[in-house]
Amino acid sequence: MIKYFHKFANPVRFLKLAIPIKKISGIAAFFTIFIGLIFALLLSPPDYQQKETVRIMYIHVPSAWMSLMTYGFIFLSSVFFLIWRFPLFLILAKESVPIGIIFTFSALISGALWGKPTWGTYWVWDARLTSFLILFFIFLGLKLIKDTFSNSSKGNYTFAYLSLVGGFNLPIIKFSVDWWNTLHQPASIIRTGGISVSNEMLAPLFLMALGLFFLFIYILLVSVEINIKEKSLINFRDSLKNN
Amino acid sequence: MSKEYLLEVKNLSCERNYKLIFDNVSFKLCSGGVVLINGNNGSGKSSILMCISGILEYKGLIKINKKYNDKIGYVGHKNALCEEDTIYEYLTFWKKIYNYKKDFNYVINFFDLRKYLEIPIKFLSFGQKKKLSFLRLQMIKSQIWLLDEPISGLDKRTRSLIINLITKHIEKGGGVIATSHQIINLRKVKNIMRVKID
Amino acid sequence: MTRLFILLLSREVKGYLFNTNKSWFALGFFLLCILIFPLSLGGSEDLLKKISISSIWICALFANLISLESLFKEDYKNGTLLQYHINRIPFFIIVFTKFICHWLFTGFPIIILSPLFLIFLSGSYENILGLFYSLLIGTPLFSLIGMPISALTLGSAARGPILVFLTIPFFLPIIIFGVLSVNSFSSGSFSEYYLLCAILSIGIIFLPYITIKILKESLE
Amino acid sequence: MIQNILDFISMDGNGFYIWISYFIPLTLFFSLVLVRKIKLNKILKKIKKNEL
Repeated sequence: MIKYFHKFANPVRFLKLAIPIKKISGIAAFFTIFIGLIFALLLSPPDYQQKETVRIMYIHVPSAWMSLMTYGFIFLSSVFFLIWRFPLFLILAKESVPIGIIFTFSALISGALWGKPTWGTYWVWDARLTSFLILFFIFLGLKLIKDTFSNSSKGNYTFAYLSLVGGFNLPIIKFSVDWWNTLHQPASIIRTGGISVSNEMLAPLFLMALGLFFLFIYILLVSVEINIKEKSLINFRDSLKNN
Repeated sequence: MSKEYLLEVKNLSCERNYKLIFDNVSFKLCSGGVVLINGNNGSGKSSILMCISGILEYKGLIKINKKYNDKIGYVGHKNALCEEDTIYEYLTFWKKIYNYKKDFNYVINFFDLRKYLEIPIKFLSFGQKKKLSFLRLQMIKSQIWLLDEPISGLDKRTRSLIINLITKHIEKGGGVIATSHQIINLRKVKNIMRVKID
Repeated sequence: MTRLFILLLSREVKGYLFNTNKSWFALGFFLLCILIFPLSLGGSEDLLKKISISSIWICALFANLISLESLFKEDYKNGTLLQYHINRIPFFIIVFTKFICHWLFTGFPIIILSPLFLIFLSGSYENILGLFYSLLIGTPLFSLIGMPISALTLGSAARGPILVFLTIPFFLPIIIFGVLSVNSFSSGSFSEYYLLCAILSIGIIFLPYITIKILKESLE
Repeated sequence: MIQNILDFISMDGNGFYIWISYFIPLTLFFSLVLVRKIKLNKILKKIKKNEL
């Protein structure tokens, strides 16, 4: 297992593997999102209760999934970095932070816009919404740390440890917010039971999720390429100076 | 006696911020010997000391002879002085930390600090702070001293005092690893090794 | 070991006692924060009574947060931490002495004075004991959670704002359970207290451990 | 024909929410991709210059 990682932990070797994957996932992301949008906006039937507003689900739910997945990815790669000390994992974790911020933000904003026509308000202090807002702030904190300690080995550990602490804390936060919500909120406006999801609705949902996943991989790999090439550029200059 | 080593460094290399700072540094510190590490600014002189003291990660081998006292004394740019304490408080605190049984009166006199004993450290000058650092070093009772630019920025008198202290330490059988751009003239010491890194 | 512990603890306590800014800063900040609540509510007694507990909790949070900044700063800046490391003084002693002192000078006075402030904010008398217990469990948790984050931000230029930004999300569960526990104390259920105790007992093992790791990395 | 398109755009009167909720995330994704692409191209150009 470790040997296998060693092979790809070398950034240059990783790039060789990554560039074709990047191209494929970029094209795949474009097409799946395109087809997904056609399905979501045109072909899928309106819900019998929510009518047309149900279409917001096809952007809201996938981006919420993706933001959780991004945090999981950051957490795991920070753990790998702290265990095996391969810089590649840290680059992966760091570069997925802005993507996570955008996913979380779009989930929040589309959720708010979905809430207005269905529940009557943009924002409810519901457990799920609140914990998502906190997730957003943790993402922002990670970005803050990433920017303030840019390019120092100290900052690297800071980032990795913060995402570690955040990862352990997120379930606790979710649990506490759930607890708070169930105890002291008057019966919430959100109707339980949810939408009966038919097969025709599942198709655009999964298409969009797949598209966003490909998009995530594409942006991540582009950013990693930028990061590695930038470093090699700096090292190249250094070697020029020394000679 | 002279063959006995206090500390051995073999093929030491260190990476920081994914950049190689120095590569393949090897030397042996014998008891009664001095290792002077020369190099330009930013060549990683301080980093070698940091590696030996166990702060930075390194590749290679650093072996400390367990026969002797394997404590390490380190004086760096930061003097570990709490600004609010008086000198007396500072000394008694570190004395207790190091479990130093003897009185420190002798060393205080040696450094000419007796009249400042009750003055808070924030009023002291740079050289006096450095002297306090060396006072603390005396109390560690370690064989190996790591000195990061011990005499830079000091006047002649303090410089000679510190050099005196170092020679005394060497005569007792200790070893010193020092970095500096200026060459420390240690005339009495024969066993000087120079390591150049670039 | 105990000798070292007592030595470092006494030095730490001395540092707090003789440096008056450090020791009274948290409590003074707490008082000022408390002052804001009645003034900003426009003199509405009912509202004040309703939010008295949560306002005390909020002020305790901010007092703790503000004093987190100076937790490791000085020792890190003047190189004392480095010397501790080179001289092989176990870091858990340092971390625990820091934690105890931080709680003793920020959490403890607030706990002692909390009944007074509850009355001052026209809260009901039956909540005094509940608030006392919940603060007793909650404030050490604040210090514990703040420690690793305070260690993380060592060496950054804009330390204060970053610290506030990073720490508050992690304080949220504590403040949620803390406020809820007071409300449920009068009705005779203690589940939130047990939860807080559980978090405290887990945190007191893991958080100092993480702090030690971070401090060692920060020495470079 | 035009009526059909207008119906599609209005989406039973909820068009505003739906279109905005699609527009904001998609523009965000697109702009992030664009920013990254431009940066990558700049760096690739610099590397080429250095090699020459």
